[in-house]
Amino acid sequence: MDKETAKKYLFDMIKIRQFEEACGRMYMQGKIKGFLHLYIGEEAIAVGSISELSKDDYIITHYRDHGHALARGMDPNKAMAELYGKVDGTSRGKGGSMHLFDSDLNFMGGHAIVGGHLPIAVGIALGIKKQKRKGLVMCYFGDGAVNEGEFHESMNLAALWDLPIIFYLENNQYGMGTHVKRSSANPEMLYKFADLYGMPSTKIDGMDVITVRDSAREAIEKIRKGGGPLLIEAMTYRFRGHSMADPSEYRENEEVQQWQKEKDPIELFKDYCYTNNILTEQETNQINGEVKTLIKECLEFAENSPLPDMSVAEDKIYNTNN
Amino acid sequence: MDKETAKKYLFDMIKIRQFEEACGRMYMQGKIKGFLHLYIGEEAIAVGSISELSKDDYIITHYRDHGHALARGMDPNKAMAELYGKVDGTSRGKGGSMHLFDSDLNFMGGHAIVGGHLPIAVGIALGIKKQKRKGLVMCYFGDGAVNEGEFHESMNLAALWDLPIIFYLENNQYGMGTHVKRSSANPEMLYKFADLYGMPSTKIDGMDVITVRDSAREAIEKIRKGGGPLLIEAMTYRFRGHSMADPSEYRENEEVQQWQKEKDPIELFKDYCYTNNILTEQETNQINGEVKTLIKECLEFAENSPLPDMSVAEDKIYNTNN
Amino acid sequence: MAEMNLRQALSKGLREALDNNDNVFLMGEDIGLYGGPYAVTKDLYKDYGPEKIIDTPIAESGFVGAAIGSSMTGMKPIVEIMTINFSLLAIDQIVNHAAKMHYMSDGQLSVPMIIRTVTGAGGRLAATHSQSFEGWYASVPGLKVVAPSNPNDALGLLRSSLNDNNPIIFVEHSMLYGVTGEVPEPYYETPIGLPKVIQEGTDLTIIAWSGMIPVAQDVELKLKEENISCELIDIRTLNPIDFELIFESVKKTNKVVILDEYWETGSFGAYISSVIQENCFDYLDAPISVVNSMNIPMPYSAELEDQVVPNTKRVLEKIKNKIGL
Amino acid sequence: MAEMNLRQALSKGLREALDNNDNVFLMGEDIGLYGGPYAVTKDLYKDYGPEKIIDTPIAESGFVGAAIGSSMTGMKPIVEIMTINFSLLAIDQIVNHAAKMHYMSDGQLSVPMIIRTVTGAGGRLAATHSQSFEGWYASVPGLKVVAPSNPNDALGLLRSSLNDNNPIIFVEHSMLYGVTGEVPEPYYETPIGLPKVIQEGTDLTIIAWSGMIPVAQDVELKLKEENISCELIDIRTLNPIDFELIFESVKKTNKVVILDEYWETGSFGAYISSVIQENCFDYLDAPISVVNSMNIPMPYSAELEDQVVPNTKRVLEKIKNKIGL
Ligand SMILES: Cc1ncc(C[n+]2csc(CCOP(=O)(O)OP(=O)(O)O)c2C)c(N)n1
Ligand SMILES: Cc1ncc(C[n+]2csc(CCOP(=O)(O)OP(=O)(O)O)c2C)c(N)n1
Ligand SMILES: [Mg+2]
Ligand SMILES: [Mg+2]
Repeated sequence: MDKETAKKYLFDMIKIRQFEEACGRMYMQGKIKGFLHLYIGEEAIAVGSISELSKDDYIITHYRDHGHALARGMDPNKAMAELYGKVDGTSRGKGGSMHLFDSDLNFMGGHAIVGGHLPIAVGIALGIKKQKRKGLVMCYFGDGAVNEGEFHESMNLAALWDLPIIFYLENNQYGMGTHVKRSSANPEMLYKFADLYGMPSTKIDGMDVITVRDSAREAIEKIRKGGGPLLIEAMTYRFRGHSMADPSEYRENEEVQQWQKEKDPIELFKDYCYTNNILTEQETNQINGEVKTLIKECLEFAENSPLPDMSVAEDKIYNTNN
Repeated sequence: MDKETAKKYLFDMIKIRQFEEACGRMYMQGKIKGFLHLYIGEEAIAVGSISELSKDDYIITHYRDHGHALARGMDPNKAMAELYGKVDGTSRGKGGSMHLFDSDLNFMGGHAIVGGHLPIAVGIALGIKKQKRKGLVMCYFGDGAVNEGEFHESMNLAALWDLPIIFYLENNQYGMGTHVKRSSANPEMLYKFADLYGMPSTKIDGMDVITVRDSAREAIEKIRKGGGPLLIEAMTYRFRGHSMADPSEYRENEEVQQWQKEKDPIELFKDYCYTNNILTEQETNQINGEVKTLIKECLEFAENSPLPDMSVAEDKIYNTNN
Repeated sequence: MAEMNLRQALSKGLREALDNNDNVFLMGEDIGLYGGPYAVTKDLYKDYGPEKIIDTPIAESGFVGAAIGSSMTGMKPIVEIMTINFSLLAIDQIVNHAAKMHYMSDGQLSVPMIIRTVTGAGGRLAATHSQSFEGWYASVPGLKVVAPSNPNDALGLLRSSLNDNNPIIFVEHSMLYGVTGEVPEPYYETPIGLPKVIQEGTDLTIIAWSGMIPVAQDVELKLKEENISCELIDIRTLNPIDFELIFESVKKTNKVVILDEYWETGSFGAYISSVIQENCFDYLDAPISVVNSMNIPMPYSAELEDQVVPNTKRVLEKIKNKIGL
Repeated sequence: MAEMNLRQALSKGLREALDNNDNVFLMGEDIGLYGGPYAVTKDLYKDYGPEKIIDTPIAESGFVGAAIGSSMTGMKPIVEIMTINFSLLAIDQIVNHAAKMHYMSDGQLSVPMIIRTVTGAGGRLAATHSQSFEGWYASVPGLKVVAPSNPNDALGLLRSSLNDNNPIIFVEHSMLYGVTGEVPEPYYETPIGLPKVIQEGTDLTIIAWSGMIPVAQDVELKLKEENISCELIDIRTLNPIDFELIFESVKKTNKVVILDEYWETGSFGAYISSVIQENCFDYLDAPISVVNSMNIPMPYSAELEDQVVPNTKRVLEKIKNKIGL
């Protein structure tokens, strides 16, 4: 990996991490409200896979969406303002943390109904195919979502219609407090579900950004060459609670600590860069500092943005351009 | 196979066939209304599999339910009266063809929402298990229902909870006018879906009542010995339209005729009985005659039964026994 | 002018849409090769092919969601849910996704699509297949709901729906497909949101839509024999509704009966009653009556079904006893 | 008497149910090991074990259907749907199966079960997570819907629901879990269907339920300051409703305002208005007003959410301007 790419990857992962840490703090201060689901620990997936997408590709994801949004290039100022419920937010404060959108980036939203965005992802891919456009759909969802009927319906439709879509399963092993072993009859090989639809699939280490990138690249190439849908299962772990309200009694502290110690995607990637003489500690520290400034700025931006008024609330219920 | 059993099988299959043929005629005369889905051609499945069940076992099925109801022993008089919308019907004319029930037989209904009874079947099995009762659930559904999300949710729950249930897939190759190849990404081996839930499954010739019986027996024994859920896919064909309103333009007449000629489950079984000297033609003719009388009687019974009045319509909306 | 039935009017509209807009496609269970469960899409598969007329698996949530997604990329899907009863399997997609996408993205995304579906009773299909959920959809901000009762409106509203960039629930009543009427040759549209006075009168305002229009018309005829003059309003679309036109009528007749095929408890008709009451309070000479299906899951038996749904007899009784006409 | 909050009252009721009836079990997403998303089922998993407290996969249709099936064999499941927003994924099971099983089988089968779920806004959870669909369920024959606003009713209605052999939608409002109140020590039940006058008055009847009760109480206090005496009715259950008690109040006060957190269009509150109007027409001195959430998908921003839902200010304005008090 060349220096520039390494810097970019590290920058993006740290950006997500620090953005999320700031969110957590601001939630405690009451600046951010509602449900807040942090992506901390899972950064390698968003960064490694989204870095391989082109402008024409679409992204759609669940409520744990900050990481994907930032990796895609969403303006952190606007994202943070949205979380503050302010008028400079991506949806002028109407969407909030679970519903970030940026149509300029083909970022088709965070979606808060578990599994609900899977059929929509299939539809986006159908739209691409029908309009003979370039591009594909990258659809992120969790291990918990696999148990919803819509997972099955979506897989079948995508395969039947041979659509350009990657089902990207972020298996962090828990759906809220329920371990995948307690929710799925097939916990060790969720990716195998793809077999029955004649869909290729693979299971990877989602904590290693290079593995993530490589598997994404391979999958994307397959589709660009005219291949149909496929599924990637990336094993990962969320270092924080499900949301800020998590009572944390469903897993052992030691388990969390072990993952944090041994598998932190940022630390793993730093080690990789040091070992392979791609980056120096000084360089990584510098990146850290740059991100810090960025996050500070975005908090200020959000803080200073005005609150929306009722004219905003009443706007865009319907599309009035006919 | 002994003579008595053979007679019983043949009698039941012919009973279903003639009952259905009578339904078809009465529908044309306007005696039966609404949606009427005939089971003609698929009789071997209901008869071969239900004959293996015991009193404690439960049956639940879809709207194409006459065959299962009669094979289970539902009184044809009451069934026909129900189809006539009369007060001596199984639900006093409130359920109709798609919704036959007989709780004395643990016959838990025909259900008219495709896939909708699968979660309920799982729940019945859960009820059996929780109450440590004997018995299992036999749940019939079509190839079209496999594409509903509830199929996936139900399979997962049944496997996760290790429940005594047989998912009985009647693959007649069409969901209304849509061939399974046009609706499923995995048309040749729907039974393989079971694999992903760690569930045993098998695919059989559903036109041969002996094969049906044998596979049912094996499956039932497995569960009686403490085994968990499993799936049987029986290949079959409906000789009539999807319902009485079927325009019949989605499949070739030759296809229908070929199945009728080569795979009629009643003719196949007769041949078997003749070849193996189990029954004589005279005996099968006699059975035919007995059934004829039975069906004539049940039409008379239905005809003579009074219409329900509004006190019936207003009754049993709520269970008032608290 | 051409005489045609409602089914033909819809078919004409669908063909126009397919002919005039490359982004239009149809999707649904058995709409293609089979010919459509109610034959509205008959022959379209033959004429437009499987790319434009997509037969879907039985997976309501899946294919409705797929239609939503495709509309977000610029397509204009017309998706058929065989009946409104089965729409409950897709209602999360409709209510939580289609209705909210434009708003939650603050206008960045739009969902220009039509969901055609069949509402109502009358077919002897029993409890699970005889329901009228259009009022639920009409109450959800972000959705529009239209429910024509005749060929002219059906075509005009279908055209307006095609030109609208919002998710539209297009409700058809299975008992109305055979209703015939004149349809003008020159292109026209019927505006979404505008109720129509289909019969002028002075003594009583009857408000209805979709499958209740024939009942309303029958009631109007019966009352005319008694020299009672009814003004009959077909609201045609449930959301939006321009209530001013209704208020005008009420201020003239001072008496109102509303027909709604939904159950009595919590009906959309009751909502219309409440809006009229709140806005025309001083003009009302008698209580507004709402006639609904009885609070009963629909029984199969024809004799019972005919009594459970609002019928002429029951409406007339209510008008006599409650309104006192 | 013991002072407790609504969450504790529910927890007490659930424990009683588990202790007293071997056929009772609980089922839902994260109700067990996690402790319940709103902590109502906290510690139950520890105390009753995984056979009685079943953590389900995220598969609303599947596990609600499973609860229905088990109830048909004699079990008494209490199933939790995390919020009423997600109930849309199970609504086919609830409306087309649970509600109709007893009827379609003509009483051969019954579905004695409770579906607990959380309704309403207030949590800054935005459009998909802030809805109030209890009125939909209340309108479906075969279902009963209860929606307590205080600990006493919560426990009493839970007990009645346990003794009822029908499918019951038990609606809890997330903003009310902390509401405290007295709960009598001796066993009591609160009858399903009986509205309760929680404040007597003479000038205006305020009707509300669930999350709207605190707003109604606030309005009552504000109006008292102006010497306007309000009669406050908590209907407590949406189906059935004994309307006689409401009519009595209306005949006394001659003025009515109804608070309903659902959107304005097609609300259940509008239905209540229409029933009162039809039955108390001659007693009304002013139009019945219904105050709802605005017809807007709920915005995330706290400042906006607080204005979209019915609040004291908006209710008072309506009372002044429409009712003229
Ligand atoms: C249909 C639906 N059911 C339940 C919820 C509540 N809920 C939100 S997130 C979540 C867990 C999802 O787990 P998973 O898919 O593994 O994603 P993760 O949070 O682990 O990233 C649940 C149950 C919901 N939002 N939507
Ligand atoms: C949820 C739902 N969608 C659609 C329908 C309409 N419908 C009734 S039967 C049927 C086909 C089902 O096919 P299959 O499961 O293969 O059973 P078969 O009729 O072949 O026995 C359809 C689409 C329905 N009843 N319910
Ligand atoms: Mg997870
Ligand atoms: Mg089939």
